[in-house]
Amino acid sequence: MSYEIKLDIFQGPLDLLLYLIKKNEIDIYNIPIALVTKQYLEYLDLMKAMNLDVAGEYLVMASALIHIKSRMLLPVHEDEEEPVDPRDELTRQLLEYQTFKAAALKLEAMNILGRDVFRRPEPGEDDRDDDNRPLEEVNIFQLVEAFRQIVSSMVAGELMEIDSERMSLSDRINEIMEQLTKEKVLTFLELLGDTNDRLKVIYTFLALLELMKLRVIKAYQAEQFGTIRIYLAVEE
Amino acid sequence: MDAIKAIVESLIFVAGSPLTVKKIAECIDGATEQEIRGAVQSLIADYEGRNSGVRIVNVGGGYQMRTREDMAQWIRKFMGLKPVALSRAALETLAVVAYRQPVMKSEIEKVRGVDVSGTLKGLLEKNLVRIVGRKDVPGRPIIYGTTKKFLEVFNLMDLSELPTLRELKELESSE
Amino acid sequence: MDAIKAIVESLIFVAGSPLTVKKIAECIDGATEQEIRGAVQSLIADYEGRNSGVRIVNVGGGYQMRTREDMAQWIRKFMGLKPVALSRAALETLAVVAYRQPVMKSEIEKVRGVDVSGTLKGLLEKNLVRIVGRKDVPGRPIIYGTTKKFLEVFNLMDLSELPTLRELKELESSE
Repeated sequence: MSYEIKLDIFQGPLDLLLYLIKKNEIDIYNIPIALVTKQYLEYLDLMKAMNLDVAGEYLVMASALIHIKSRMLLPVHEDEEEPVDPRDELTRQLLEYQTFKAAALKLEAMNILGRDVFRRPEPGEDDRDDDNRPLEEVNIFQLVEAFRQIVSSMVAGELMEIDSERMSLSDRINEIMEQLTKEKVLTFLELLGDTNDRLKVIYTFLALLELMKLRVIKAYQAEQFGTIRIYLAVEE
Repeated sequence: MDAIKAIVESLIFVAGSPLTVKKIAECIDGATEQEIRGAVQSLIADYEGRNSGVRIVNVGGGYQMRTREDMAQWIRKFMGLKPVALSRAALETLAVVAYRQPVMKSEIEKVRGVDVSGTLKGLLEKNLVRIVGRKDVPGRPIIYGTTKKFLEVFNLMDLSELPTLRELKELESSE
Repeated sequence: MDAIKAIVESLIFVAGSPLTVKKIAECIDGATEQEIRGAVQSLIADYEGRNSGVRIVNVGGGYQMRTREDMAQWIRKFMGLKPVALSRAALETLAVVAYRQPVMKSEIEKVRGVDVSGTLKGLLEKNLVRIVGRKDVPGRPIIYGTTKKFLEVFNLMDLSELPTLRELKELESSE
């Protein structure tokens, strides 16, 4: 067997399997699992022998192939109406991957900007800060990445893990403060509106606690078990 | 008509990025979108007709001036550029995002059979892929989609210009 | 000749700044400076002849593509409508507000390590950040948060759709 091709050209185990199928001129709908498994394992050995880093995904596929091979050896029960071919899932996966590989090749063949075709540079940005001008679309990724970079330069003790619960709380805080600025005074029930959403009730409660801790709002109760009224701590 | 044509040409020229007919109409008082569309078509024909090294193309829903593809070697030489290509891994990930969007990272990994963290981050940094939001399932995973820049870079009017998966499948089986 | 003309046109187009004949000649092997000079003159005549909104002019010893002077009013209008990008500083301040809200100016400054008065004012004017309230402590410091417009610009349903740092870290892993 000759391994004249470079191993790092494979984009993963599925790519390697497709290569073996093409090389052996195999029908993808009827894969001779024993043969393919044998060759697949030989490639892995070769990669290891060449001290190439064999990613975990290749090993997962190896055990999947071995598993399919062993299932092929089991006798098919005659009472099964439609015996399931153990190779079905693999064939489906390979066909799907093959389609997307073709899609990638199509993309590569296009007239790519910066490779085949070129545009003029953006006109120089004038420093005029005109607030009527619309904002350019920003990718959220740029925002997170900016925050991550700032935070990563801070000392570990200051690092605060952000989770989506905290962000839901921020959402609720913004809503409550907006409502309160408009109405001046609100009861807990008024803040809830006619919601039955348990999460919303919890977040409203947590948001109120947070705002009281921050001393942004004050809550008053005229009598025990009476209605709780919420005010801004500082009048504008 | 000729006056509008010249204005449209100068606007597409200075903009750099693809310019929509709507946006052009906002700049030229008194010109209808239909007139502008006519002017653009006439300009496109002009540039083609005189074998210009530059052409006007419809990408990402707007019009953009760009160099003809057979000029690439001279421009690369002028700019001192080596032909930059996206890696095969990046292209495959991009293809899955383009066709399956909005798509979760785990779905891309299932199709490609490998971890795509690195390539996905690279595509986000290049602004070819964006975070669309979260999927409304337990764990609320992030979902990804392609950007306007993706259309611009790959010379596409819109996503429907991509060959369909069926077409790609037929291509494969006829090989 | 026509081939050289198209190449020269595409080079002057992408260059942006004025391009000398000598520089063009360096890019096109086999073309003499005289041929290039001829091509440029022919291009200039073409653009003039068809009343293009763009022209090629000789400035500072080089050739540059520019819009015609009488297009200025439309171009000024376009530049006024052109979307502005957030500066790096603004983006960073916005990120801190988004992830740490409700937050005081002093806290943002502690994180970013610089005075943020200017960028914060800009973000308030752009309606991306708002005053959520004031603290009832000496000095009555202002507390900031993000706006609905912020969600719109970033295409988010709500703040919980923002990716977490952990999720971003997951994209760091190797490939």
